[in-house]
Amino acid sequence: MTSDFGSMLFVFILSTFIGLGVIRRVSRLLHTPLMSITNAISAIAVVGSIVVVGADHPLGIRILGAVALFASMTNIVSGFLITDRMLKMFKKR
Amino acid sequence: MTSDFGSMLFVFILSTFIGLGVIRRVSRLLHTPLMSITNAISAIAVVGSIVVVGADHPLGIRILGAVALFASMTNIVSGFLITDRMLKMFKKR
Amino acid sequence: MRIGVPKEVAANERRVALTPEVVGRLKKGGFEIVVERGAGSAAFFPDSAYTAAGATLVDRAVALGDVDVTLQVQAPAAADVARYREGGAVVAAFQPASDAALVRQLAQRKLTTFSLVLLPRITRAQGMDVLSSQATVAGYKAVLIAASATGRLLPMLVTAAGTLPAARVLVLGAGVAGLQAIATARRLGAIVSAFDVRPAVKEQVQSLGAVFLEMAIEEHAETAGGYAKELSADTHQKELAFLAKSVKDADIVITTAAIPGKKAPILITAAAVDGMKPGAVIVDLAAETGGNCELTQAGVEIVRHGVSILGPLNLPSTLPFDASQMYARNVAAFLGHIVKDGQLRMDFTDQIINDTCVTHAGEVRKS
Amino acid sequence: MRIGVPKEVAANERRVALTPEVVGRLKKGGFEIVVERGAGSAAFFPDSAYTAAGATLVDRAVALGDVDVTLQVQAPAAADVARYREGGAVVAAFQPASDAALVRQLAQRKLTTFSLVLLPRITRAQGMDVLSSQATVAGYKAVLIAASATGRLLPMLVTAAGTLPAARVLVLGAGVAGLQAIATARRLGAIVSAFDVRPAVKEQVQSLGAVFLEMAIEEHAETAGGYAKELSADTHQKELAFLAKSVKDADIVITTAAIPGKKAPILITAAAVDGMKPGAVIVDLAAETGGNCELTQAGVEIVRHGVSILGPLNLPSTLPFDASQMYARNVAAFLGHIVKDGQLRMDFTDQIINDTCVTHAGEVRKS
Amino acid sequence: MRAVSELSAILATALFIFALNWMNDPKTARRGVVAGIVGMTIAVVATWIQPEIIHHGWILLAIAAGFVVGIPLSLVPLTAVPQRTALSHAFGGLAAGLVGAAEYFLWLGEHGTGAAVEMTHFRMGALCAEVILGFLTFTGSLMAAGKLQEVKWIPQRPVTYPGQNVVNIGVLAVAAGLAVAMVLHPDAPWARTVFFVIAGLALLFGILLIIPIGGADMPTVISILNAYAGLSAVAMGFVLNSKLLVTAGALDGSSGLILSIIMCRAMNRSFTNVLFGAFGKAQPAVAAGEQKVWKQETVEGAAQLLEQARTVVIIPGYGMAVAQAQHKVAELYDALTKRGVIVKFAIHPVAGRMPGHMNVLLAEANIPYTALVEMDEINPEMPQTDVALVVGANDVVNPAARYAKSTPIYGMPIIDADKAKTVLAVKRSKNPGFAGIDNELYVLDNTWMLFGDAKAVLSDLVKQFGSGGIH
Amino acid sequence: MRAVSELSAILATALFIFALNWMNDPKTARRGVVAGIVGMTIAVVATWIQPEIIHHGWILLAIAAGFVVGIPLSLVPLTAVPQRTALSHAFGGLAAGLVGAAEYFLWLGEHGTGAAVEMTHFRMGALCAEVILGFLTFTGSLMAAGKLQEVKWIPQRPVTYPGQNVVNIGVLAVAAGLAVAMVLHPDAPWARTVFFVIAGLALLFGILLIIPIGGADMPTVISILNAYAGLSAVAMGFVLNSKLLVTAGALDGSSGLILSIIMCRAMNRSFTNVLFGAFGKAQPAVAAGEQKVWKQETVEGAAQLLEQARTVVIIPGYGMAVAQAQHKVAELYDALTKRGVIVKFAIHPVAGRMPGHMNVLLAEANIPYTALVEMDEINPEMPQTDVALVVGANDVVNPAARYAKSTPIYGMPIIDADKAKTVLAVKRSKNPGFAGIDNELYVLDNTWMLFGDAKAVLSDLVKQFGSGGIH
Ligand SMILES: NC(=O)c1ccc[n+]([C@@H]2O[C@H](COP(=O)([O-])OP(=O)(O)OC[C@H]3O[C@@H](n4cnc5c(N)ncnc54)[C@H](OP(=O)(O)O)[C@@H]3O)[C@@H](O)[C@H]2O)c1
Ligand SMILES: NC(=O)c1ccc[n+]([C@@H]2O[C@H](COP(=O)([O-])OP(=O)(O)OC[C@H]3O[C@@H](n4cnc5c(N)ncnc54)[C@H](OP(=O)(O)O)[C@@H]3O)[C@@H](O)[C@H]2O)c1
Ligand SMILES: NC(=O)c1ccc[n+]([C@@H]2O[C@H](COP(=O)([O-])OP(=O)(O)OC[C@H]3O[C@@H](n4cnc5c(N)ncnc54)[C@H](O)[C@@H]3O)[C@@H](O)[C@H]2O)c1
Ligand SMILES: NC(=O)c1ccc[n+]([C@@H]2O[C@H](COP(=O)([O-])OP(=O)(O)OC[C@H]3O[C@@H](n4cnc5c(N)ncnc54)[C@H](O)[C@@H]3O)[C@@H](O)[C@H]2O)c1
Repeated sequence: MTSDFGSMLFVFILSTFIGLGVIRRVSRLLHTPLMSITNAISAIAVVGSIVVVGADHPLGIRILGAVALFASMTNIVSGFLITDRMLKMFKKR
Repeated sequence: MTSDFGSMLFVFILSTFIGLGVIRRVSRLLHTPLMSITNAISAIAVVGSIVVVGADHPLGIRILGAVALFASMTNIVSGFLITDRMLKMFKKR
Repeated sequence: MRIGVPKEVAANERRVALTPEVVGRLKKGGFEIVVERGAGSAAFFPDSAYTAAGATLVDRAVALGDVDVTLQVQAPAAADVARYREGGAVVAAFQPASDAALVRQLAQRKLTTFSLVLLPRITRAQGMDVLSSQATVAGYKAVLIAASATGRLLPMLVTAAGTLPAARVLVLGAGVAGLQAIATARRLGAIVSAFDVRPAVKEQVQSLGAVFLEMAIEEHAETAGGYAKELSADTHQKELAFLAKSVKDADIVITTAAIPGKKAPILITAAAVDGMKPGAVIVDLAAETGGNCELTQAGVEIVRHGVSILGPLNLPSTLPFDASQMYARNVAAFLGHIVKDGQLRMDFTDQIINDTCVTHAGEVRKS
Repeated sequence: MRIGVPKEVAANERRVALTPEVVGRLKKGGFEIVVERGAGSAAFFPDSAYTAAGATLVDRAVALGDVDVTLQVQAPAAADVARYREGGAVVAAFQPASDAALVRQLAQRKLTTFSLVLLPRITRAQGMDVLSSQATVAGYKAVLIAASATGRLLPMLVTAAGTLPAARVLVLGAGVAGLQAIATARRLGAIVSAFDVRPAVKEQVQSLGAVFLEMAIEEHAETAGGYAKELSADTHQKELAFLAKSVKDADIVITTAAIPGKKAPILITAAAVDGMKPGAVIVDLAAETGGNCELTQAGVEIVRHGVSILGPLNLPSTLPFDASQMYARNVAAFLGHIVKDGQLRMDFTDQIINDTCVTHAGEVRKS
Repeated sequence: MRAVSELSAILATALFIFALNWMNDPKTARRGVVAGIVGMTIAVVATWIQPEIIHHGWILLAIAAGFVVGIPLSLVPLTAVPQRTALSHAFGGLAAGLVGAAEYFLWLGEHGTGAAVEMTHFRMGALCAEVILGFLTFTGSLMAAGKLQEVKWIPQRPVTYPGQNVVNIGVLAVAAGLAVAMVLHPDAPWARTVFFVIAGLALLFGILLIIPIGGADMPTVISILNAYAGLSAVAMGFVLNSKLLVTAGALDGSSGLILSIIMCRAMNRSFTNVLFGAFGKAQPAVAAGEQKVWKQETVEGAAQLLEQARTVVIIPGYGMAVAQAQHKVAELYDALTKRGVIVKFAIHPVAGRMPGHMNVLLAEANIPYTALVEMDEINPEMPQTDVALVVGANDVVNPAARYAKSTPIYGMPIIDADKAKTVLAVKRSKNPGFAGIDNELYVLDNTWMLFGDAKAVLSDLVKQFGSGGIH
Repeated sequence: MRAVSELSAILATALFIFALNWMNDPKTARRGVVAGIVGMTIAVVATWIQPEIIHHGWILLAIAAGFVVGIPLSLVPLTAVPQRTALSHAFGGLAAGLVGAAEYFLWLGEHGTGAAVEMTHFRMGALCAEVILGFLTFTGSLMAAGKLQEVKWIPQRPVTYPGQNVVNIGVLAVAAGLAVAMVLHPDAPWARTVFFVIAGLALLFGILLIIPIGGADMPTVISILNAYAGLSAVAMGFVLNSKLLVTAGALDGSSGLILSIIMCRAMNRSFTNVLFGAFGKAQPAVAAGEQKVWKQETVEGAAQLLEQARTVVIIPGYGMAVAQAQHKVAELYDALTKRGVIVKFAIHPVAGRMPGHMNVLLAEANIPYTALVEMDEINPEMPQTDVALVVGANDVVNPAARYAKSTPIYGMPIIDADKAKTVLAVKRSKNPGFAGIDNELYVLDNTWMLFGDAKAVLSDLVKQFGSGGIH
């Protein structure tokens, strides 16, 4: 377990660095779209929800999961769509 | 094991991304120093060598390890030192 | 309301008080305009242009005598006074102080005369400020004169026949004319430096990319109104000494120092001129008011071992087309200010009217 | 070797063949230099400067008669020919073609005369090219003349008295003088366009930030040497028509069109002038060679309803100081080329010597 | 199967990272979106096909519902985008919270039956973090959305009261404390209740957090909530031991954090202030929303405004001359026109200190005459102008000239900079101009100041276009 | 203990990443070095203190030896730095290779005694990769170092022979093939021998790889070897199952790779060509080393050169005028002088097409007269000039004028641009100038071309200074 916890922490740290690096370089023009796409990505919680709702768990749990799944799904869909919409509006150069 | 292999791969990918990101942004002025410092860092093989030489292994193995350790140590020392030397030579602004 | 524009009769005055373009604008403003035949020709505005703009061509008598307001550049000629309609109005640009007799005549004729040189330099009046507009022309022309008079090219040129260094231009007095001179000389590629007693000017000179010559002046040489004061005797001495040094390596000196209503201050003594390079040129814009150089003689060029000193008069008139354009717009703006629904409004509480009105209802208000 | 510098005697020639600075350089080069008293004064080079530079002041007789080479600007005056040392050498800048009689005299006197206007325009000779150096001065001065003659300011000015649009300057013929004129007019803030028959010129005009007027010219108007050819009659007609249109909205036209050794081409007909704005100005640099404008009269200003046409002569002489500087350096360079260890090297295989030598050993080589 | 999920996880992660990288550049940005979608799909599918997943109907249903709600949400007018984003943060938080709760109860349930996944302290800690972050993000984002949407029963203006900090911190502290307790005794009899309490406190804290924050700061706060959402995902990852969750969450969390910091800098607000709501002293920027004060813009911000503008009018004054900034102005002119922005110069008759002062300088800098427009011609165009850039001009753009009889400039026609949609003004200080009177233009709602020497400011501005930053 | 190493690993990794990040900026670069050192120390100590480590004497000895050799190595003259770097790559490779071998034999040894760490296919694969990469890096780097140091018995110039590619690839392929075999049957009786063969082939390949590469490409190759060294570390990491090794290795590998690519672009060489040595057709840039051809520089490279220079002389010509690049030139002048570089303009008497052509333009761009220097004054200074920047000048800097009697420009004094330490020349094409003759200046060893319209090139150049890239 510890080992696993370790690698988890490792992964966490590394991803954080990547996240920081990426943003530092982004044009201010793109901040809003960026926020909405990261927001969509953070909806990765969907994975968790699927497990909860899909596995053979007591009903209550599954309902919680379903709601969660629904919520994150909304995020994903609207998040990506709106990002794309914003980007469409950039001047073509 | 697989899980472990997985997280290893994970770590590898992530670090690669970081490596790429870091360099992309570096001023061309710093390429040479950068090369020598990454070179020094890659001498992290030292960790491996220590295990090989230090643990209770047959003599032959340990000798191999000792040579390895010596080699990487040289790297570390000269690598860092020379990097610093180069940097010292930058114009003060 | 009927406006008359006579032909200027003063010697080498080529400007005209209204240009066809402005005539057109005034017409729209409801004025009726009569112009003396040939009034604009010296400034390249043919009569045809005036008629096209809606003016009627008339004889001098009409332009002076049969109108409500006569617009002109120079003061009325003494000979003409009698030809103006009694009680009529005249707008011109002249120093009442310089010809008291004339002013009295004008008063006797019950003329309401305005002189635009008396305009207060307030923001509201900027649109009517003939001194500024004409000084702009003068400052520009002064540089052309100097450039033609000097033996050198102003810009630096690196050529197969060797390198010609840029000429050094020194501008004394950086008011409207001075600043314009600085800008023009810089345009031609000269190395320009300037001097003035008003501290505010330093920044303005630098704002044109020129160098401001620093001289420690103890006293405060600026009036509340932002004009220059006369300097105390010893500060003036200091200034003379300072400038005598400064003019030494100048190829061109353009002087525009003036103190409103006063004789122009002397900035360059004969001795200082002796110190200058042969081939150097002094263009003294203050010639009219006595000149900034001791040796200046208004209207003529004098040469003192190799240094030529010019005191040109009425420079704006030498660029009559544009000078008239600006003058006309100034006058029109002034007209718009003093005329209210078809009537002159002689409201002397109004600073502009009060300051500019020289004679009214038979009395002399300024002299 | 002994060099003589006489005072120029030609009417309104203010230049001098050597300046003190160049005298100094030649001294170092081992030459001995004698200068006629007052030779440089008209160009603001006092005698004192020459002596300081190491020259000896002498009488005209000596400067002409008692030297190996006489350096001057204008051709020897007929009256002077006899005063030159027989077999001596003279370097000047004149068109032999324009005075065959004089050239014969020079030959009879066994003088070796070089005319720098005959220099081939090859890279090696750029340092001696008086045509270029003097045309540079002319092009610059032409703009000053035009700017003074027009009724307008060249730059655009937005002022309280309205906006003065920038003046439109058209330069015809963009050789050395033309390009310099373009540059100078641009400096003063004018809107400049130019035209020339040589296609290569387009890029050069644009390289000065000016607009090149396009006219489809079928024939190839450029010689191998990069000079302009005379145009065929009908192309010339086309050009005239084209330019008649172009000059319409110009405030200033500066013409410098020339074809080496030929009469200057007519570019502006009297009719075209009629089409121009009153107040417009034409400065015709080609006046000496007949003028680019039909109405041009060399040396005088004529006004054709509002349009004034100037044909100034010898402009370089009006900026004598710098013009002399450049001329002197050109001459010195030339001297350096023709003199080898104290002797003239009359090596006619050398293009420069061959092209410039007008008379030698009693015979006329160019006329 | 295990391997599949491992690999898919790696794949998805890589795709997410590419997505973010591509977002760096408008040219590749949309590719970024695609990458994101693909990554997400892979993640979903890979999880879905795991053997233990059996209730496919449920999943389908939930996903369908997600689409039904999500699509309209993505079509809101752009003005409503902030609310939209806030709302979806709320969803994100909710999801995290719920899953956390579910996990906990699962564990409780199976706990008796030893079938439970072992619950280490670390894990329990992560779980609590997940729940707290999730729920506070949920309510917090809802509040934010509400405020932005100006829902009536939510106070728009920041609500502050004495001791607010104490209360807020208190609530958070209690929640944290309880969490610790649970971590130590995950299976204590009281644990279940405590869990609810924690959740409740988190929800409450979310509300308290937003109440004191003013409209001006909302964008920043939203991006912070974004970060929170990300962190909760990370926590979930630790709980479910899913690297994918951790990575994606971390990416979101860290980028969200930086983003908020950048935003704060841009609006020069203290990050900590925003982070902890209205803690500490009153907040300038918030005030800015209400009464008239000098608002500052960063060069980055200004560059952004300018390059997104369709028409820009540059109004030079004496300040440009003093700074000798004409060449920098010209550079800016080039940079903008190159980007297809229409740039004009509005020259006031008395701008500067001599007639034609601006002309001399702009001609020197080679600005084409055709780009210079007189006051009378430009004024009618000002209302359609996106950005008016005032470079060291003051009196000539002072609206007081229109009505303030008392002032010396009364009656002088001015350039109607104030009519432009946005005004950027460059000057060194708050000092008046030649006429010595204050200029309300600088404190209008649509005006932003760029303080500093015109030459310096403009060259910074130009650099913005040079640098890779903006394309 | 386990935890300690876990945490220390994370810590070290973080430090390494910071180190690299800080290397982005000369200001923070040295801090980066410190971070690197600390990280390394932590890593070493953390491993050292593990209980299984017992032979401390040995370690001490080896480390001491490392210092003894390392310090002198770090004091080589800067000219020798490339060799130095190559050499240390060799060491790195060696270390990796040896450890790999050790691991393998350990496993073999313990294999009988089941005490062995289980050897998965994956692991064995990694091990082989480690050994191959390690050893080829070793010999390859040695070769490179040798070539650079111009050791006599190593041919400096690229050695190529027909079928080279086949041979090289062959060797590599065989090694790879054997590796696969071993992965499938780690404990086959022949495995031990095969292992040696693989190692041998790797060593051989390293040599073959470098033989065909010319001096010009060495820097690139070195940085590729650097990447290889990193990858071998990664492989080791997989074998020893140490995340630290993997991360550090990956950082090194990836950055090394990018670095090489960037370098290739800078010298416009095909990356793949370099990567696989002389494979495929002959290589332009290599030739560049030997005979005279046009070498191109990137704007980044140029910017770098300029900003590191102490003195820069700009030589404008007709091209600057045609491009109307004077204002961009002025910007560059500002940017450089602001950075403390001494910049002068060398004006040739006949530069351009009319007397004073350059003066008109430079005056318009407000270059101070004091910065303009005449030919006769500047020429004596040229040999001490670090960079001569030729902007659209040709004939006036054509050395042919000195000796080529046949050419029209013979005898014309020129600006001795060719005497400067480095020459950067801006022009659009390889066309001659006014006089229509070729100009050898452009193909001198110390000359680098920047092809393109002067205005465009210079504004790109100026951007380099604007952008964060260079400080
Ligand atoms: N044009 C003429 O002929 C003429 C003649 C005489 C008087 N005037 C008067 O001058 C005024 C002209 O109006 P204006 O708007 O052009 O000028 P202004 O009203 O004097 O305003 C200039 C502004 O520029 C700012 N500034 C000064 N130096 C600066 C620098 N280095 N960098 C950035 N900003 C700088 C100043 O603010 P900070 O100090 O805060 O930087 C000031 O607010 C009018 O009142 C006009 O009546 C004009
Ligand atoms: N100064 C005078 O009075 C005068 C008068 C007449 C003749 N000349 C002659 O003109 C020559 C002057 O020498 P120079 O070196 O100044 O000019 P040059 O020898 O003509 O060379 C100009 C160079 O600039 C390049 N170029 C042209 N347009 C460009 C653009 N837009 N961007 C970048 N590069 C551009 C051209 O190469 P690409 O085409 O490849 O771009 C050309 O090699 C001398 O031979 C001189 O004798 C001078
Ligand atoms: N010759 C012409 O055709 C013509 C045309 C217009 C103006 N002018 C003359 O040009 C001059 C300037 O006109 P303006 O409109 O610029 O006036 P202005 O008042 O704007 O400028 C005069 C400047 O002189 C400065 N000054 C005063 N005393 C000084 C001293 N002792 N030393 C240095 N500077 C001093 C003042 O500070 C002021 O800046 C006036 O004399 C005016 O009559 C001549
Ligand atoms: N007035 C003076 O004091 C003075 C001084 C120097 C030169 N100049 C005269 O100035 C003129 C130009 O001198 P330059 O050195 O520049 O000569 P140049 O040969 O360099 O330039 C003459 C230009 O005219 C162009 N041209 C020829 N025919 C043309 C036509 N039909 N249409 C348009 N362009 C045509 C040629 O292409 C060439 O570019 C010459 O006439 C010269 O005598 C006068």
